[in-house]
Amino acid sequence: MNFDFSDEQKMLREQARKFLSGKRTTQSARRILEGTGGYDRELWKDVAEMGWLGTAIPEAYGGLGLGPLELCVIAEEMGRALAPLPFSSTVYLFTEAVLLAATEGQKRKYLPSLARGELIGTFARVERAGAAAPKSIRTSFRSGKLSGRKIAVSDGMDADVGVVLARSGDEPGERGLCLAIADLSGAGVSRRVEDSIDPSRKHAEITFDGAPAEPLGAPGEGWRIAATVLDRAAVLTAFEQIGGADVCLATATEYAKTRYAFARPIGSYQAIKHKLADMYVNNELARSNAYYGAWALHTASAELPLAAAAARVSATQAFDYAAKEMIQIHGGIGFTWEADCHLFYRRSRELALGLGAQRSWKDRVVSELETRNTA
Amino acid sequence: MNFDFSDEQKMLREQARKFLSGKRTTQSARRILEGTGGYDRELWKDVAEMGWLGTAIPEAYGGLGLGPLELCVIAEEMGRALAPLPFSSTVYLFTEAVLLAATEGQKRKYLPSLARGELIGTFARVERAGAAAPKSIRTSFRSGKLSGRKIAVSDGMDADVGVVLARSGDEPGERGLCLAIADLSGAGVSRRVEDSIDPSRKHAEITFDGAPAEPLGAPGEGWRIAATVLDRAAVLTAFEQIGGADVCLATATEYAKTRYAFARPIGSYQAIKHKLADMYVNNELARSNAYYGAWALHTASAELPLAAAAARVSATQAFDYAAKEMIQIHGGIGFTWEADCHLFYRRSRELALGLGAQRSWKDRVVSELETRNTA
Amino acid sequence: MDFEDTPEEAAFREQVRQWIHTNAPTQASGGDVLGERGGGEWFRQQRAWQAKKAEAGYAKITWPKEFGGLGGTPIQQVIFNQEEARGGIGGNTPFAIGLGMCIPTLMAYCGKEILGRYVKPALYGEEIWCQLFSEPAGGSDVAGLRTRAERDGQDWIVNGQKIWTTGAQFSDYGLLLTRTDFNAPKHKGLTMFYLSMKSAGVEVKPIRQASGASGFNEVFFSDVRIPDSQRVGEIGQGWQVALTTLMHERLAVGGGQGGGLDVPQLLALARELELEDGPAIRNASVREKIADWYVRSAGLKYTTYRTMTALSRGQQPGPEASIAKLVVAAKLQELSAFALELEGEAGALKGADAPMHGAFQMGWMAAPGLRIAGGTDEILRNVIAERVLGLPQDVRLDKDVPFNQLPSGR
Amino acid sequence: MDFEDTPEEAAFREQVRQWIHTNAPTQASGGDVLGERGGGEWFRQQRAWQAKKAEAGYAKITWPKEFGGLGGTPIQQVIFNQEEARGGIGGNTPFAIGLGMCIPTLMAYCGKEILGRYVKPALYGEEIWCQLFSEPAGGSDVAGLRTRAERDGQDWIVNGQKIWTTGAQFSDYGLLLTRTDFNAPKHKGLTMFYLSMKSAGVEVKPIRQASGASGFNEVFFSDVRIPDSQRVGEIGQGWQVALTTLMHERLAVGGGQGGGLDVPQLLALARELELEDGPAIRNASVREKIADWYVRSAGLKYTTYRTMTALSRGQQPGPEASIAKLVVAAKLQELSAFALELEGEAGALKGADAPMHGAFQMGWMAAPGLRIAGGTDEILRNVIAERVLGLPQDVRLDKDVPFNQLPSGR
Repeated sequence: MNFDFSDEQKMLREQARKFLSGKRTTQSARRILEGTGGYDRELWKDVAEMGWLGTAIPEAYGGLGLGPLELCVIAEEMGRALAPLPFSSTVYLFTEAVLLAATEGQKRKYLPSLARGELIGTFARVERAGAAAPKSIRTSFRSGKLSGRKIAVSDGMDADVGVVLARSGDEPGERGLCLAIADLSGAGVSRRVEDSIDPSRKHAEITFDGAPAEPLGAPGEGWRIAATVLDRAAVLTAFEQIGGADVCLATATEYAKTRYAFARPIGSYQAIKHKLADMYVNNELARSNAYYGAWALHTASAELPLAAAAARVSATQAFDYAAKEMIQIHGGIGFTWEADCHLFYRRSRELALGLGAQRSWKDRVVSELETRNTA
Repeated sequence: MNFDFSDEQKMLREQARKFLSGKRTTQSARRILEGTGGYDRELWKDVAEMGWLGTAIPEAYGGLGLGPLELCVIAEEMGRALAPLPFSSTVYLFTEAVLLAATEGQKRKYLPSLARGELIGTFARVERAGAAAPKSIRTSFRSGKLSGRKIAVSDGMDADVGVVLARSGDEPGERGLCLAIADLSGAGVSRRVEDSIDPSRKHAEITFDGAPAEPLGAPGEGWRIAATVLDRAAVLTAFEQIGGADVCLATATEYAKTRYAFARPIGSYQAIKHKLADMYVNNELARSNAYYGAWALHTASAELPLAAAAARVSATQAFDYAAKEMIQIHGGIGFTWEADCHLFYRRSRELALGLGAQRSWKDRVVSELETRNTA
Repeated sequence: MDFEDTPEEAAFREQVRQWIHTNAPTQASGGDVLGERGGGEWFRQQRAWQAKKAEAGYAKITWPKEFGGLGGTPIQQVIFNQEEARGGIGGNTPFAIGLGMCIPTLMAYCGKEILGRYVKPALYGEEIWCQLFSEPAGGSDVAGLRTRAERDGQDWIVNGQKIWTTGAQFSDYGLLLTRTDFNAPKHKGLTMFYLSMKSAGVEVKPIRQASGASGFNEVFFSDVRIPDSQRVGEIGQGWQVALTTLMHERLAVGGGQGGGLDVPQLLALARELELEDGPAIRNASVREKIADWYVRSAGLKYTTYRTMTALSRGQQPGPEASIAKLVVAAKLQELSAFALELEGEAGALKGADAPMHGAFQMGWMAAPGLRIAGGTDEILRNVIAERVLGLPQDVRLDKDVPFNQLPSGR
Repeated sequence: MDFEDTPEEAAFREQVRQWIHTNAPTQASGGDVLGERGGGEWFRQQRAWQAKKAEAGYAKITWPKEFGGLGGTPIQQVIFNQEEARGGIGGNTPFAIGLGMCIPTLMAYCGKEILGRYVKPALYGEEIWCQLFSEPAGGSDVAGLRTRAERDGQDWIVNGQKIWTTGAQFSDYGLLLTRTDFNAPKHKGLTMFYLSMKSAGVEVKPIRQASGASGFNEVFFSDVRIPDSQRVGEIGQGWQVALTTLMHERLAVGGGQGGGLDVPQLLALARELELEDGPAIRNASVREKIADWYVRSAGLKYTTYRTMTALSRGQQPGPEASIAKLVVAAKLQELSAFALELEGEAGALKGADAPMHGAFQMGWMAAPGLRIAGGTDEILRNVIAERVLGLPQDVRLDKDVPFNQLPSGR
């Protein structure tokens, strides 16, 4: 039994943690939240130099040639740091999509610049509120041109390139869907920053009006590839969520030890103590589920869809609870703008929604259990 | 604003409470639970003498000619007392069905004996596990004869007469359903006691094999009448549930004040204290919803379906929580056979299931809200 | 059992309705959805309406006539509030704290001269009061305050800091709880004063909340001089005086919290949105949650009716306000988080970019504050358990020890 | 990251698997679903298998060889248990308390002579031990016990009552915690003994639980005479000795609790039942709940894998057992109550009259006990908060006061 990260991977974690904590990333996230810039450009350069953007990119394409486990380790630290970077959009979504479905030519075109941090990517899928079901996709991709409108695109203002889910055929439902890569600063593309609950990560509405784009993967395969990209991103995001949830737990615990009410530390009251115990339990369960997701990524297991859905649901629940109860434990001071609590509260919800709501992922858990005929 | 019971109704409550507490009904419920008898025959006689069985039966038919509000008051006390009587089956179900749908002749035939306690009634609806939807009803009623099998009939072993939901026509769904009154000790009826989670109230499987029966209400109206009977019973049962939940709260509170751990009353620990506060909040919300149900019964309001569903859901949640956490607060001693806690735990679930599961009632709440176009 | 007024109540309601119809401002402007107040124009309207009410005796119906009230009953006050709300006016006024808490405290402890000076201007909305009790180190432990008042001849010199002061930025006067004896046990070294908020050395700074709203303030005191004649109650009796103030806080009955975001809005959203398998309103899980929240909302609504019935019968209100705050705050947080889930990826947007103009996003951002302000969930559960159920207090280490020897973690 | 054994572990597993294959009883009979034990035949089988394991050194793999163990590692013990379980044997044995808690305590405090007498019979399943700590007045507060041991020459005379004693009815010996000094502070007046359960004055009465099961006993002591030579540890040091015992209780790793009632069974039920709108398994609300419980179960399962990895690397196990009990008990109660709801009116039936032979009804009746026995939900949360997160203890009023002056509510 070896259900843990290796010593090398743990060293990478230590290194990442030390590096990021030296960068005061929470303050930088706050600056982005309050300002108009989309991400911390200095930090992006540093992260590129560390090679993290190419963690899972093969050496042949300029990456580190490490695996998804190393990326999980870094994701957790990104989550702890609330790093205001287009990391997940670029690495978990765009890069993963290219690795999964691109032609050799496309890989050579995109991967090296992605690894060097010269190219920021994203994934534009959603067109309306509600479930992002195949029938909701109306953006068309015909004769090499994209037309349509995407909303809630993470890091959509800063991305140079985007994978776009679009309709290329007349077939209804998912069989008419494809993916395309578009130059987001090119002709026929206009974008607008959207107001969001977590402005430390900017969202954009992107309108395509006959924008040139190249296909990614075969026509009709768009939904299937997107689902796999989302599964992979769900595991990586789960590690981000756990990183965030762990910071909430540690911060709230520390506060509960040092804040006094009625001449006792508030952490000696069961209402606070049991809340923190529940937080710990949630985080541990989420971590274990995420580890299983990491294993499924690492081994390219057929268990991935179930493992990813379980990891996502578990991590979302853990970060949700930890972020909201961290504020509660801090009391009034925790609900001020100056306290960092709300940065985590906002981020917890942003991560919970970014890859689709829990409801959809829970349904996926049960669908997967059904196919396994568990009983 | 006069949203409370009247002084007379409160006096009736006091009287009922005093009377029932003198009868040591919990001990009697325990005897029934452990034995084979179906109900406390002495107590039944007493209750009949008090006139309670005819509370809502007009004086012309030998009842007290009071209203549903007085019945709510008595129901609450029955719930407090865990009274091991076929009260709800006879009064909330059978009598209400007769009052609602019977011919004048039927009323004269049944109501006086019901009021005197000479006739025990029940309502046989369910035929399978799962939802008791119209399509699940296969018992047939043709040419005055019933054939089919009913399960989970409360007080079904002791009832003299039963209203039976059956299929009289070939029309599918609810339009083919009717009600019939059958003599349960008559020809063509066999019955068998079923094992149940709350044997202080016995359940029966009843098999009809060409048993003679008389129609109650028009053919095709069975489902509609049954739904109204269930709505009315839901309000009355909500009062029973609140009675039970209040006893759980009071018992657990008293225990928490007198039981010491680590040299302090356990009620001084927030884990216990906050559990009891939550119990109190649940009970108060349930009580307020039940009052609204009582008002809807009393005024024959078109709000009854919504009020009944809300009262039932709220009361079920309150009693569920109170009964299970009463055991938890008592610790080990609360989980012994000798402690009364499990009588309430069992009864809470029996009442929660007897008129159909919460899920169905919640769905009803939303359906009713939809028809009101609330927004 | 009915929802009707008694004949007396009906007559009063009719009288009030007539009066409001005749006197109400033509265009009423409320605060915004989640309790923030508007600007100068809003203030002018509030003051004008308040003066009219005071003139007619309706500004504080339960006060005796000598103080400008009607000598009426609590249920009459409720009826007036209902009729005001029906007219789209009233609600969250800038005078609520002064009239609800500060002035009643003065009435209990001060002489005629002081009352003659302060009651009427407050009643007419000419002078606004705030309550200066909470401190950074205190939180739920209000009596743990450290703002120091030292005697200097006929004056007191005050130094320290208050926090979470509603309305301090536009208040004329404040009711100020200070510590005058650091060697006495915690509850015995406190003394109450009132002071002008324009006094030298008083500085008000708005607190920006996590949601971006600024409903509260910090107030700093640097060598602020208060004459002993502005002391309220005896020296060292400040806690008893404060309890009078806080008792009046409990008398608020009924709703309005949660920014009006509740089941009807969620139903509307669920009708609008499509999920994988059809309209959200048809989804069994969505329906179950709507029903759960509906029965809690309905339970609160009918609890308010029960309270009003008790008032109508001349009884005291119970712990309904604590129940309502506890339930409403948790419901707002759960319900709005769920609405965001229904909206899917677009749930992360807000304002005009989100469905229903971001109402649920605003609710979700406001909810953590609602779970804390005016008594945390935990304190409210303590209150219910101890005051209603009679459960014993937690172990208190801070009762008989000199304040300056208490452990404080700093 | 993988789920494979190390080469050493694989070799050990192969060796164990061979041995079990050769030696296992042909027909194994487990206890019934929710932890009740079978009758005499079951006992004989358990004893025979225990003796075989002891002979081969597998009865206690981590014990040193001198005590009949293998001097092996915790992960080897886990591997053995897994292979036993795979063979459908092992699990909840009548020897677990003696070998897991009582004998290790003797090993820590007693001399060679005593160990020579008791260890081997216990290891071979010839003598069964029980643990006599809990008392009616104690509950979660184990050290609040009142069973009195008074010195009488070379003996002690014991009077009092124990409760919740697992296996007392078939035990040969018991480890008994008593109070020998009522004037000392609570934790300082205790003394530990062992005694024969056949001693005069010992009476065992089964406790019938609310579910109808009888897994526990009350044990009454009336002038029971115990020689001082059977004292374990010093006079007044009983609490330290007891902590040794209780520490060993924590070492159990992994599952089996909850009677095997979990998501797969609920899935099976949901496939079988029809709701208003079709099969239950297609209902969104049912699916949501199944998913919620699945991620908790899966989280526990993979937490166990992480623990085994830690053991495999020679690390100590953490608080996983507390987490597992807390999660499993709550899940069993919620999941089984929900299953009953799915079954509708028929959910009130049980046994053969209910779907799936009443499995969910049994689970629902057993769940409250699971939330209490072996540490209540509340105590487990305290343990996690204090031992893992390092939060301060609650205020303790019972530390330095003579036991007979402590408030006790009676």
